Amino acid sequence: MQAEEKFTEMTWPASPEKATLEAKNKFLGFWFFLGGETVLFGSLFATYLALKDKVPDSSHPLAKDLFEMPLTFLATMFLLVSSLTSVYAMYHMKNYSFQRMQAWLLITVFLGACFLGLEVYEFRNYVHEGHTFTSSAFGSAFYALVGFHGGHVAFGLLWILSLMLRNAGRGLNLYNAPKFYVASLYWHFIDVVWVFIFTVVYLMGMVG
Amino acid sequence: MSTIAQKKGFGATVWDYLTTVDHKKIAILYLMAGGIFFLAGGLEALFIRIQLAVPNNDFVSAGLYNQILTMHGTTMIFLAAMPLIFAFMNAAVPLQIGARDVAFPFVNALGFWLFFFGGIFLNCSWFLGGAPDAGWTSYASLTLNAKSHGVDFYILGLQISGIGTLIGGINFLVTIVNMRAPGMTYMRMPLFTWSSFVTSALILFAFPALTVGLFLLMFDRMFGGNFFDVSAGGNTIIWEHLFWIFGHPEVYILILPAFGLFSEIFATFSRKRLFGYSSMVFATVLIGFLGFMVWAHHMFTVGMGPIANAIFAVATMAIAVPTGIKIFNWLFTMWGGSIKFTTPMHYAVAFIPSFVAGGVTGIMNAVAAADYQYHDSYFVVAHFHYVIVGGVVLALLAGTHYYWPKMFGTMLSEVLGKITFWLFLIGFHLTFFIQHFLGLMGMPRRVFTYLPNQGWDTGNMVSSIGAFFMGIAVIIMLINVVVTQVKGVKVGNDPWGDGRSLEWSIPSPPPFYNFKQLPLVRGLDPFWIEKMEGKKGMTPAEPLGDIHMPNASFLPVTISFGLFVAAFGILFHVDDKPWALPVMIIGLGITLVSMLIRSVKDDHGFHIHKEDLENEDKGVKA
Amino acid sequence: MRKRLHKWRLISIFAILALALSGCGKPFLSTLTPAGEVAQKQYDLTILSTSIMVLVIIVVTVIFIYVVTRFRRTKKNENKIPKQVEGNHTLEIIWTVIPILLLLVLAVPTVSYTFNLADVGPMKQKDKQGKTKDALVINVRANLYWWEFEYPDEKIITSQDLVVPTDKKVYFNVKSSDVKHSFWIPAVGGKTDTNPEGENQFWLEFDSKSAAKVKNQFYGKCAELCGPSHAYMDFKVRTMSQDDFSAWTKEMQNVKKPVAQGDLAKEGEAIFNKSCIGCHANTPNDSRPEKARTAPNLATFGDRERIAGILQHNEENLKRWLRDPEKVKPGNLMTGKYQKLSESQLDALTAYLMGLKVEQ
Amino acid sequence: MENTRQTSANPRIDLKYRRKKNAEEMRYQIISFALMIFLTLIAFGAVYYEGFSHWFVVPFIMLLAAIQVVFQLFYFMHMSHKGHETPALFLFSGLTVALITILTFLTITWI
Ligand code: HEA
Ligand code: HEA
Ligand code: HEC
Ligand code: CUA
Ligand SMILES: [Cu+2]
Repeated sequence: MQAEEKFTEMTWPASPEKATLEAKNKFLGFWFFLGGETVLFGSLFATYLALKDKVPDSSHPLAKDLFEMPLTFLATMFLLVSSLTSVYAMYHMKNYSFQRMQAWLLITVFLGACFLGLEVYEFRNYVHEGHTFTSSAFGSAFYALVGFHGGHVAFGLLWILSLMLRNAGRGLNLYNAPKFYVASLYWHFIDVVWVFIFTVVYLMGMVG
Repeated sequence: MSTIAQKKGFGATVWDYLTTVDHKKIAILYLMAGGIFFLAGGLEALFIRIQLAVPNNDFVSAGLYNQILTMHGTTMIFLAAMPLIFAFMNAAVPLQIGARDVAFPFVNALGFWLFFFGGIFLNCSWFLGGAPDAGWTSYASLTLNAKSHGVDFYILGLQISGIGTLIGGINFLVTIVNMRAPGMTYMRMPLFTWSSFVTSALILFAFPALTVGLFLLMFDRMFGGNFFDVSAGGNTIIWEHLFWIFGHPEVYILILPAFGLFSEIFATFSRKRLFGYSSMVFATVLIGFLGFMVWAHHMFTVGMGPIANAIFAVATMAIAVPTGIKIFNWLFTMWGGSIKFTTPMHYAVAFIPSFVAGGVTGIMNAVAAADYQYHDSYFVVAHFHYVIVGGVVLALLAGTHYYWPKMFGTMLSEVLGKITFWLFLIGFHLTFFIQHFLGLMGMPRRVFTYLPNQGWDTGNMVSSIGAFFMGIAVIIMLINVVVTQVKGVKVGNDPWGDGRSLEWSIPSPPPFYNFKQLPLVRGLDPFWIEKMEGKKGMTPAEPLGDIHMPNASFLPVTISFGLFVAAFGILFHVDDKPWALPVMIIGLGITLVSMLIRSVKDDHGFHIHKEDLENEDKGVKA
Repeated sequence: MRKRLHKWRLISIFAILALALSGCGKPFLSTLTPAGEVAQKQYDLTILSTSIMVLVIIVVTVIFIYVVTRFRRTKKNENKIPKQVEGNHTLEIIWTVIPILLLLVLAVPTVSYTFNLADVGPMKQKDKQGKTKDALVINVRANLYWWEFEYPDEKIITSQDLVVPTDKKVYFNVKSSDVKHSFWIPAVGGKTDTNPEGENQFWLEFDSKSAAKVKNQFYGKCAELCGPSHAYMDFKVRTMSQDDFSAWTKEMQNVKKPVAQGDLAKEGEAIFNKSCIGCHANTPNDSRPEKARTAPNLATFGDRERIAGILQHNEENLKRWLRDPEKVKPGNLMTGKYQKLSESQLDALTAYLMGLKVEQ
Repeated sequence: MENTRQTSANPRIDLKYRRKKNAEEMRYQIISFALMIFLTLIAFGAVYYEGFSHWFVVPFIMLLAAIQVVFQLFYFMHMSHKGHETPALFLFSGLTVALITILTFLTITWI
């Protein structure tokens, strides 16, 4: 089976993520999927903006009462850096150095997990302040958008982890290289969404 | 691995279809499932028409009527029309572009089973406390107010089948971009392939809005969300926007493949190349694009204000231009041609005036100030049945007759086919033409009955009689199918004699690998070109070699089935049923384990060896 | 040949039907018999757009018929291979440009009328006391299967029957207190949705001549699916001259507490005050907040055209309604909210309710 | 299907050259990462500073976000490379639909 053929640095193709037809299909199909995800998040952003600060009465906290800069900044840094580390992983994938790729992916996963941890911590704070999913339309919209993104992060973590585990024993080949590549695309996309979340939800929320 | 088809037992055939990843078999699955749902939706339509035949009728009760109405619309759109379109896309697109399968055969099967289980789930509602009853649009204020679980079935059922549709759309996009045979450039693709491409793109961008809308509604109804709860700051117009951002493109998702099918049929039976091919492609893309700019024309009366109404009105009208381009191109395809009036051609020809009548009432609806009168009246019902039945359903019936030989290797009876056609066409106009006037005379839609002496009695009676013509037509078509399959007379590669595109260059039904050697495409209508040069078939673009094929798999069924089970758990957890949570966990478990197996177990497919292909040649000759 | 005949026959049947039908439709209900400025404008738009559409259909049909008759494959030319024409730029430009022109003709009045029908400037001009300066404003509140009409400047409330003066613009503020409904008086003008999250404004004008032809009564409908009894969520519109209308508002304002006439009615009053008054008010100047007004105001019940919007207004039907409202309007919100009524109680209530009149 | 068809006809091209190319690309990516961090800092700073008016800050940080996303798409996700025309077309189409959605939700959702 050529897809599982062992390669050397010399024989490893320049664009392993697109070297076979299956890989090309996967690559393109995933981009299309991201196009659809854009609309999905667009709808959630739209809903959030329409329902921002819409609460039943004044006892409910509003955006400007809730969001705190240090936490958001830290979370942003975790995610941005994890984007860079996954770029490093793909760099090593292209150079056919499997161990280094795995290492960088591990760092990526670790950073992603830190981000998630922060998010959980943050949500718990909000719940204490009376800002829950069921407390107001604002709450529902906030948790739907940010939670959906968080869900994507969690899914990305599991995905990358399972790819790492599944292929730990057999190294890179043309069958799994596209999978790693696509997973990293997904990771970047999550980052893109976060850039808008920290801008539109948090920063704009703090501005009022 | 021998490729020679063997006679199989019934059980083996069923197992074969349950595990198939072959686009041609998936096409048959879509055709059967979509067909059954069409019968269900049609039966519901008949109940609607019986109830409305006379004033103050009590054939069904008010609550039941709303359920029937909702299920009619939902079933027809999501479970009949779309899957039937997917049936023809699966049957024809890979063949038309000279591919051996779609880009992701496994995903293709998964898409079907998700749709199927979603549809079954939705229909389970009939037996579990009542079907959804808030209209196919499920406006949020009414759905939040609905007491029964019907709406929950709608939410979860559509969510499951919607995922199936979405991945199906992505699959076709990739297939068309990446899998075209050598020489099959974009501007040589048959128009059905083009329209499938644009339709898939519309699916990709429209369905996420529905997904989000359904999620929000699910959270509101089942998990205490407040998106649409006005007293907690929510807003129900959000649902309306999300629904129509999906819903308007959806109607073009339905009609574009219909346009594609008719383009093939007009060209074939006029023995002429499609007139204005490039402007047809352009118009298709333009309709797709404009389709995303006009959704708020369903919301003129909501109170968006005159500026928004005016913008959306004018944007909507613009769609008449590309659609007109198509209509005239079809007329001029026939102009100077040699028109053979086969059954598919009957449908194609009847489609033109029927659809134009529906399209122009669409433009009338777009006149925002006047739409305040038409909206939610039978005028709108007439409009959309004219475009849907006069466009989409006629195309599906035409496609069934046209592609039957390619899918099954037998030819439906032309005599019965034409009887079906005439009954259906007459019934269709009888049913819906008069509804324009009912609407203008003040009859609102979605009423389960009406009082006498409002001037609507005759019109409704006529309309109901028409529906029964359609019912008889459909039954005759079923008879046609049974008779044809029992007779089982086999046909050759090009049973219509005038085939133009690649699918007619290979046997009917094609071998499971489609093309022994990928064909070389030398222009638009490649098979026609070869025929005109006196050749029997296509020139191969590659030497005979091993063919790589995907493995069959049962996992698509289990993944979908898991979601089906989980949906019951989610739905009944609201009632604090003790078994709900376990059921949900078990269902999701089935799905996740199946997905895990899929991702951990490498699936490299298998090869058909060159020698076997050669042997088969000899076997056929011997 | 036979088939073609068939088609022609069909078309002519439709043509005749169309003619027969367009003239008909009931004048108190049909949009084809416009009875006011708004409906007239919309009717004009309908006629304009229909004319354009008929033109389009004729053009298509003519080409269509020519093509399918002229270019059939016959035994004689069975093997003919037609010329494979690629296209024709001139033609394609023609059928791109002409529709654009037709649409422009349609788009201009569309935009202008859309703005015109949304022009509710006068209702926004308030004087010092917060009253509208010189326009009649009516607040319409849609509820599950019944309508409330509040005249904020006159401080009166009525239900089910909308009372309006003719020959002047009436401005409406519409909203819903539960699910979405839609307010529609087909003969007088298009519909406007009543949303739960905000108010919509629009105007209508009731033409006295047309009103006279229909005995001053138009039919109104709920035009948005709102539950099982959506089909029954009708209301009636009573039109009168401005003078009569002024008189009517005076009478309404002067109603204090209804006085029951006769023993039976007195008995009914007692029952009413015990079981019904929690939901139903019996004076037109109900000062309770909207939320508390959960049932139709019955102050003018005796003057109504219909019971619960749909039943003929007579004692028999009133008893039917009170006995079991669910049978009349499935899913209505009165069912089960009061104790079972005996036949004698029904008689008493009927006498009382039928006596609730404002007009002499 | 010929899932074994290779795109690079001769993968045994100059390994050194490819290494260099990859390293060069990596350098670009680090630069764009630095810029992204920088833009993020400015955005947070602009909000933290409180001296600017609301009408300036909101469009300004939106612009920064947009620039940052372009970096992500074009450098991290390689959309600048060739072979990404179709992905770009579809991503931007999706973005268009998303933006129209957001625009309408900001303008005509509350009546
Ligand atoms: C296949 C489905 C389909 C198709 C193709 C269309 C096509 C069109 N539809 Fe329709 N529509 C529906 C399905 C469809 N619709 C459904 C299901 C609903 C109701 C949903 C619900 O509420 O439940 C609906 C409702 C609907 C409304 C909302 C009405 C209301 O509720 O108030 C409007 C308003 O603008 C509208 C407009 C249009 C227009 C302008 C077109 C155009 O695309 C038509 C273009 C075609 C032509 C115009 C004919 C050919 C052109 C020429 C011959 C050229 C010359 C023509 C001119 C110059 C006019 N449609
Ligand atoms: C693809 C879409 C589609 C199709 C094909 C149809 C087809 C038909 N529709 Fe449908 N319709 C809708 C989509 C569709 N409809 C939608 C979206 C709505 C709006 C719903 C809403 O308001 O929410 C609607 C609403 C709607 C109404 C309005 C109801 C109301 O507002 O109260 C009516 C009324 O006449 C109607 C009638 C019909 C009829 C007579 C057909 C006929 O063409 C049907 C012809 C088919 C048959 C007659 C099948 C015959 C079947 C048999 C003979 C059964 C044999 C049985 C077995 C073997 C089991 N439809
Ligand atoms: C929930 C409180 C409630 C109570 C208690 C109640 N009703 Fe009603 N009533 C309603 C509602 C709501 C309607 C409107 C029903 C509809 O049309 O869907 C209505 C309608 C009516 C109507 C028809 C109104 C019209 O304008 O045509 C009459 C008459 C009536 N009620 C009488 C009574 C009497 C008499 C009693 C007491 C014995 C009573 N109601 C008790 C809620 C109530
Ligand atoms: Cu209220 Cu329909
Ligand atoms: Cu539409």
